[in-house]
Amino acid sequence: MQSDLVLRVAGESGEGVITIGETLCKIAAREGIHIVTFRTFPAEIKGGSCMIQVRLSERRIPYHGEGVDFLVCLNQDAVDENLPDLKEHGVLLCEAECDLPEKNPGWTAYKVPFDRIATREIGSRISKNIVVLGALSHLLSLPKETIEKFISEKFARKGKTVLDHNLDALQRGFDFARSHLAKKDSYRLPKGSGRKRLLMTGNEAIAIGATAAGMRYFFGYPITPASEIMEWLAAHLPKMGGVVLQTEDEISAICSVAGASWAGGKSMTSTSGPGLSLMSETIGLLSMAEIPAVIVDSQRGGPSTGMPTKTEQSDLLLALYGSHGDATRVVMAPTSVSDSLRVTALAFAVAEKYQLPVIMLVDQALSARLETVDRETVERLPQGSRSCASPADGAPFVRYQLGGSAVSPAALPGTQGGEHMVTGMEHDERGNFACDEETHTAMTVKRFRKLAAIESDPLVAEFCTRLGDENSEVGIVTWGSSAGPVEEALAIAKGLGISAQAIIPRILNPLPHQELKTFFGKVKRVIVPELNFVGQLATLLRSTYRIPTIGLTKVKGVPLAPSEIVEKIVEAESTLNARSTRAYGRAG
Amino acid sequence: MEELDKSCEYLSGVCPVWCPGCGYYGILSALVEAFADLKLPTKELTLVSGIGCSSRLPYFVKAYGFHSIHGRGLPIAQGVKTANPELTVLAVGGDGDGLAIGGGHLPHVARNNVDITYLLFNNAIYGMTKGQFSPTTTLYPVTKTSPFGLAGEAINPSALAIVYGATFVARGFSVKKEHLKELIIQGIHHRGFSFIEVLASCSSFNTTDMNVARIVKNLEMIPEDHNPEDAIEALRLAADQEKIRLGVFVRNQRPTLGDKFQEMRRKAKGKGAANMEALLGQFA
Amino acid sequence: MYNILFNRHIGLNPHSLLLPEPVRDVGDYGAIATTGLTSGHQGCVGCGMVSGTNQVLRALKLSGKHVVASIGTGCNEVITTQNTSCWGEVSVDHNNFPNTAATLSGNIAALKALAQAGGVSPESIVNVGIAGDGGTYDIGLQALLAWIARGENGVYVCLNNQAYMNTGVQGSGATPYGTDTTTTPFGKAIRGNQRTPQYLLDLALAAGAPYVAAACPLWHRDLMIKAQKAAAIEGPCVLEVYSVCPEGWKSDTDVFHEITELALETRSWILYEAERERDTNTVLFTLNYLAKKYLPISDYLRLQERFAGMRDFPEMVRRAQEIIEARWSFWRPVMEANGIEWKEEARAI
Amino acid sequence: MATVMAGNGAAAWGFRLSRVQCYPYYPITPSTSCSQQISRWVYDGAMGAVTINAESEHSAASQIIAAGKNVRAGTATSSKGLLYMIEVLENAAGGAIPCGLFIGNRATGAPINIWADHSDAYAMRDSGLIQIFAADGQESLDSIIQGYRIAEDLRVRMPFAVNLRGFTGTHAYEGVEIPSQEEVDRYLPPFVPLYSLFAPEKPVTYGAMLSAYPYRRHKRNQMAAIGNAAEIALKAGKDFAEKFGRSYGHFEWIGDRKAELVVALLGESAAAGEVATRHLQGKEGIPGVALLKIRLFSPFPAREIAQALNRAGTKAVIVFDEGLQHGGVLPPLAQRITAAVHLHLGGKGPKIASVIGGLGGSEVRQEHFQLMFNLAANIAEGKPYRPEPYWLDIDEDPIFVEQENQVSPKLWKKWGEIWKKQPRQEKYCAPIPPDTEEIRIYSRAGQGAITSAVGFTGAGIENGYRLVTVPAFGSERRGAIITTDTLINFHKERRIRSFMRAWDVVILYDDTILYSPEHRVLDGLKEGGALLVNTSHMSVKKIRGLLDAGEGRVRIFTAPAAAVSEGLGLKHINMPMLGALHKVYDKVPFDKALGYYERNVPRPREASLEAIRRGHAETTDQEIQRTRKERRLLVSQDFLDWRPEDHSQESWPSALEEVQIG
Repeated sequence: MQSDLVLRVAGESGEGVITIGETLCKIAAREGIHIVTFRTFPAEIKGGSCMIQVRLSERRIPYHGEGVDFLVCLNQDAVDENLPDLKEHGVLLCEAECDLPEKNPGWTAYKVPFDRIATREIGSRISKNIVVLGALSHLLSLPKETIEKFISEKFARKGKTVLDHNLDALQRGFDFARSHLAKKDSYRLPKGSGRKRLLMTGNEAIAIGATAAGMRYFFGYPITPASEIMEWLAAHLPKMGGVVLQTEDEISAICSVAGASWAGGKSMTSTSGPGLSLMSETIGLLSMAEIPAVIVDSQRGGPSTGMPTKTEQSDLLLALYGSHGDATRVVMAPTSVSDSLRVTALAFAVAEKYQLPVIMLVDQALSARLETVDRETVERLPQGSRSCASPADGAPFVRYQLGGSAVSPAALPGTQGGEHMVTGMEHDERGNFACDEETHTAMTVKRFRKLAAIESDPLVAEFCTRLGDENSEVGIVTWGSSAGPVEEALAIAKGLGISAQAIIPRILNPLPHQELKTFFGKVKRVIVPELNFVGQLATLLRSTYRIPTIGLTKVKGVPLAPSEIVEKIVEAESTLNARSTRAYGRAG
Repeated sequence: MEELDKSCEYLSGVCPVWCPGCGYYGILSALVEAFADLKLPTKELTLVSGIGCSSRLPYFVKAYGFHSIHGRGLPIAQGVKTANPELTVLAVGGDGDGLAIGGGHLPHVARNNVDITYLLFNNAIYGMTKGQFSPTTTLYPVTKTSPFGLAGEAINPSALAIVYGATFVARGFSVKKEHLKELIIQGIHHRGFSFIEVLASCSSFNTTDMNVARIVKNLEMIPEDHNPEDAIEALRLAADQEKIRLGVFVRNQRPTLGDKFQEMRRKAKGKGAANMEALLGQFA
Repeated sequence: MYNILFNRHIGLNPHSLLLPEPVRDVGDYGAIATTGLTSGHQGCVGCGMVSGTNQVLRALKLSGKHVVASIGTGCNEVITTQNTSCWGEVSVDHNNFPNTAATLSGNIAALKALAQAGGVSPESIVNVGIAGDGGTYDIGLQALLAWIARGENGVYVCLNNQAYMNTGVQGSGATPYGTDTTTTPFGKAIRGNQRTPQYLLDLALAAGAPYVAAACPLWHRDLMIKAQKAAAIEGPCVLEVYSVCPEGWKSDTDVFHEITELALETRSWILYEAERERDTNTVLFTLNYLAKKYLPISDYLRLQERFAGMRDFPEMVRRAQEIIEARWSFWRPVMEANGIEWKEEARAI
Repeated sequence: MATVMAGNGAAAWGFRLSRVQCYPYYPITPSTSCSQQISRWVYDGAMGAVTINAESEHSAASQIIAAGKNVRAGTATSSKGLLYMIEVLENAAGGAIPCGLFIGNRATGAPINIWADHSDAYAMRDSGLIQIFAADGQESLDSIIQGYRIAEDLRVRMPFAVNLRGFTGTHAYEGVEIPSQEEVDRYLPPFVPLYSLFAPEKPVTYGAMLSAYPYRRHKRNQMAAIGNAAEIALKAGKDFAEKFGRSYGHFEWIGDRKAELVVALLGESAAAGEVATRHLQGKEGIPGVALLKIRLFSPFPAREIAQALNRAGTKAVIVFDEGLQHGGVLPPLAQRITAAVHLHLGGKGPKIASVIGGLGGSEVRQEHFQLMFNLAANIAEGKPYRPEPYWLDIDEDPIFVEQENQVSPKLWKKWGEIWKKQPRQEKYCAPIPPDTEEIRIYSRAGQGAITSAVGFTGAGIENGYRLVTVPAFGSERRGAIITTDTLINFHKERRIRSFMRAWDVVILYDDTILYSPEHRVLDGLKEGGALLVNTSHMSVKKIRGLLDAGEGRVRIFTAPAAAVSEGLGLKHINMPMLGALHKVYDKVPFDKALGYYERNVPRPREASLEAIRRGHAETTDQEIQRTRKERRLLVSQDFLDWRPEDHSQESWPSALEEVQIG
């Protein structure tokens, strides 16, 4: 019985393709099975093809699988688009009328007249996906009661008739498969650990992480693919006494965050590339006025409107250097859904403790990815609080104390005797405008010493992981969601007898310089796989450490595939014994 | 003289940088005297401003001041009030800051009815950048950036605010300090978004549009019998071409943004316990 | 004597018993496009007398008549006619020190003569006599009272800076009690000016003036109304203008506003006017400004070093307060008519 | 021991020492400060008189006449004030009331003018008062005391007036010997009222009306009484000389005993005459010259003067009048001298010509006297001269004319002949070499320049030198540019009170005066003289450039007086400038002067003394470095130099190799 199963459901958007996938995930998660999903969206508002690929496994898996074991297609287009991804001896369950190509390299095909059953026997065409579910429950021997309970939970609100239709559809699907389809394939659900896991998307994880970190003031503006964060918070933050306000534009959103945060509230906003561009001036203000704030950027195909429903990692340079002048900010990038939850909490901890804006980069794939998350992830989240001063009465409050630690204690509006100015202009220690050379230099030093302090703060220590064989000479540096395929690629490479290792920093500004330098001390080759055209992380690494890098860039709007990375590893490994083309003259 | 007026306790001691003869001095003293009359504790006083001559005001007032970026005073003030409703929040901006770059925020902060007081200093010129025309410049066509006359029609800020549904709209004049002080007091008392347009002369760059003598000549108070609830009548008064009307155009009550948030929290309470466990339940 | 009536209304009063319709109230900004003195006068920085003259001249010009000023020697004359003239379109006749009113009377007579000869219409000219407190209370009083007694039609303006300033701050008839001047110094044996100031307007009323008024440049609307009334009312009208003098009062040059306000609040200067109905021999008194804060005289003494000595002698301050209270008690009926609780005596020292 | 005070101050001492019991006053420039001084004494209880704050001079005069019947009374006035008194002064002379007047002479009439000339004294000639002209403060003090002695003499009982020229006399600060009260009491017996009003037992009526018979006899007695005053004045003067060492007569003959050329005049202008006379005396080709300084004007000592001129063998007398004759033949003094000479010497007296000058504060300078002696010489040589008065300093009508086109044809037609015959003889007009050291201060009214100049004068006098300080006044109060001049005469015996206008030191209290077009500050500055400027931002080089004063000709000094005063919380800058003056001009030793300053410096004393010392220390002729306000460095330098670590350096080991990947 193999340890993991890659199942893909494809069809017309609106036919319930996603519901089939989510139901499978729900069932598996309750069994304690690890799940990673990947889904695509059509660009149009309604209609267009879409698919959801679910990988179920006994152990934690980083990637949603390259080939498909079990393909379910609801119409002909789905069959044509997805059949090439089916492994040789994979299984195809499809609509009866679909005609399959003659050449059949070993697929097991099951045909079920879903349409006919749904429309004529049940009289409710939209219950077609439940019929498919019924068939699958038979083929994969899924526990039918769990499915029924789940359907009744999901459709209870829709009224009795709809619920009955769906239960009837489930039963008919199951009966047809049991009577007509003889189980020829060996695919079964992997064995779960029995410990219930949480199942959530990246966006939901971010929302939960923020709420857990004490965020109570969310201001945002709808933008694909980040809107779900605001939607989830709008439904749940008021319960925690928080506030969600959809503003007229991203500028208003980030400014409201600035105001709320200055007034003492933990606040955040979430947006995508275009929104982050609009927010850059205010990020400069937050940096100058030393006001904490968290900005989540779910990256999508760019530039400009680009590909709203496709994934990309091309906002890094904007996040690092957006806003004019030497504006300090922290840039973080979680790698998985559970990682997103923890990094969001870290973002708040760092922002509050060091009083500056933190930009967290996720991407469409990660935002939309359903993944199982252990319950413990929510406990022991990194904590950080803003240092507040109680001003000595009488003396005017000194907000930007120089000299001591990089962070100067703030006085929240409402504090007795703490009246002071906060401004976007260069300012003296009391916050009044002062544009002489010494003050500007001193204040810029104060702001940048914060980054140095963050780098050596134990709080962020755990957020830079090493993968693969420690002594390998081929190294990979990557960030964000590309960490999944890299981890998978290392496993495959190991399988092929090629040793490689990887380092994945969650914090990209300030970079974990010590860990990276020790890493570069060991490896002879550095591959930097990322989903953008110019190799933005590679550019950052080269300019920061003046090191040669091997770029692996992809702008197809879908995540990296492990095979692409393995190929690059093999290539790099082959050059290991070749003489270095340039006398690099770096001392040992 | 024991009744040394308390207003100077609200001055921060930073010397105003405005040009001699600037109308904003009158506004600053009216504002500070209003605070004194209202006996507001300085620790709860918050002033948010954008960029421009008007936006230097918070430096001169002993309070929590936020001198932000161009046109963004209103959304920031909205954030401050949301995060700490006890604060008395005032937003301060000029005609450029409030109607040009910041024009997009005014309708939404107004319709949200955020409980803040917004002072728009209208001197019909960009003073800080030394004499470019602004959205309210009319009688001074030739400026540094309009050598051959103005491109667009001028905006009437008060009329705009009425149309945007602000629940308190008034217009004052920097020279009539007592009257302006009353308006500011009413604005701060008003529960909801108070919009106060203050006409002021720019002694350096535009003495034609907001020329004190010209304004004094065709100045008229809003008649006592004007019903502040009647927005249409208010609009007619605000947009009056010959006479410049001073006083309160609109004053009506409707729930503030804070009230709406409380309402949301009350409704949300009904939807499950307010703890992490409950929230995670839906993902199990 | 005349029987006294009080006007219930306190405040600006463009109306008058003796005039068919009210005079023009120039409004808050006195926005009338005409100048009083032209530039180039040699007054000291912060001189209150020059602004008084300016407002009187601008108010008189409102009548549209040609202003003929008979001025007496003094600071006002010396600083505006030093080898030149700063009087603009106003015709000026400076004759001598003691005879301002006499010169005025002479010019009025000349006008009457010319009118009879048909040369000039009397309505087109307004005759105004301007002199300092020395030139009015002391050396020129005899000429003034005689001019009033003769009932000639004109305006007499006394710019009262309470001492002989041009000759170096010597005490005059209008010098307040206890003031340190060079001829009534605050010595060890005799402390400052022992005289209590006489009251010019009472003398003018007694001499038969149809209209008398006290004004100060700070309340320019009130002053300009009174100047116009004095010109419009037939007969000899007397207007006394409070003139701050930083040099003589040894005060800062930029506290013109505060000193006048304190003068009004401590009631050491009272803005009022009085009109005399000729045939019924009654005089209607109108109070133009009621002190809001009712401050003790010690506040008024603070900003002026001429009272420096007096401040450390409580009994002198109390005496000064008594002088003011005695003078203020005259207005008791007006206070009671307006329902204002009559305070026996302000919070003294 | 002489103490420094102004003419008015000396007159006030005259009244005080004379134990005046009733002193009504009315303020008028320039005599006011005499009344101010007396009020100060009375209000401080240092003088037993009763003062009356009169409302006009007419009343003041009426009050001294009334009080004069019972007590010694006096007052001070000037110009129009005196004219306003004349209406009632007759009652003093007519009523035999010996009250006293001190007159600060000033122009009268229109146009109004506050500066000095004798027109007010001349206007009072027929009011029946004894008139004495004093030349300086000392003479005023002494003359007032003698005045009362003369006036109260039973053979006189007439009112008297002591005249002193305004500003150059009343406001000139110089050393004045103040006799003790006992000495004066011995000289001047207490006042004895002849017919007191307050003697109930002998009721008396003053001011009765007299018809013609008693009236003309009374007037004759009155004239006799004033006539007696001449002889009694001589006796009083001699008696005064014995008691106080200063002798006074009807007049003073200054110059050669045998003087062919004589200039006669009244009062303070004689100081300039004295210098000119001494300069011309004994010059080769110049006969005897003398200055006739007349002191007793009325009763006019006609006979003595005539005899004196006769004894001296004078051929020509030029009479200098500082007043006009308004339609008369000659101005008053010229008229009286002409009458005296004609009546007492008949035809063989000297020829007399009249010159008018010094009107309305016009300067009376030494070269004017040289012109007059030159005119006298021409007349003495028999050349024709005008039967009308000549005018000083009138360009259109000068005393000597070289070419015809200098004057209008009309005037040439009238006086051409005389002008042709009147040569300007160079030996009379050669410039007089300076004999004293002079300091001029340009300041703004209200800056306290006079106080510091008077302080310097006092210190000089205490150290045995003879100094005179004369401030120049305008009518406006604050801000106008005024000058204060100080003269230092190192000759112990010779009395010099006239300014050569050749400055050793010029002081600017305000550096903006450098830019004033009318005030060319370098004019009159002696070769090698010093210019001292109060400035904190102008360097010596800049000032030199501004005034394009070449190297060496002028020594330039700057003093940061404003900074010094501000540091010490003083309102004025005059104290530091006083210290600065001592640094620039060391003839009056600084340490000795400090002794005087300790006792006489204005309040606050310590701050003022410290200001003088600092002013003295910080005055420099070097370049002043402009100290930039050094800014408080917020943090340490290495805090400012901190930068984020630059990992691109090769300091860390890396195994990476550059390879080309396909």
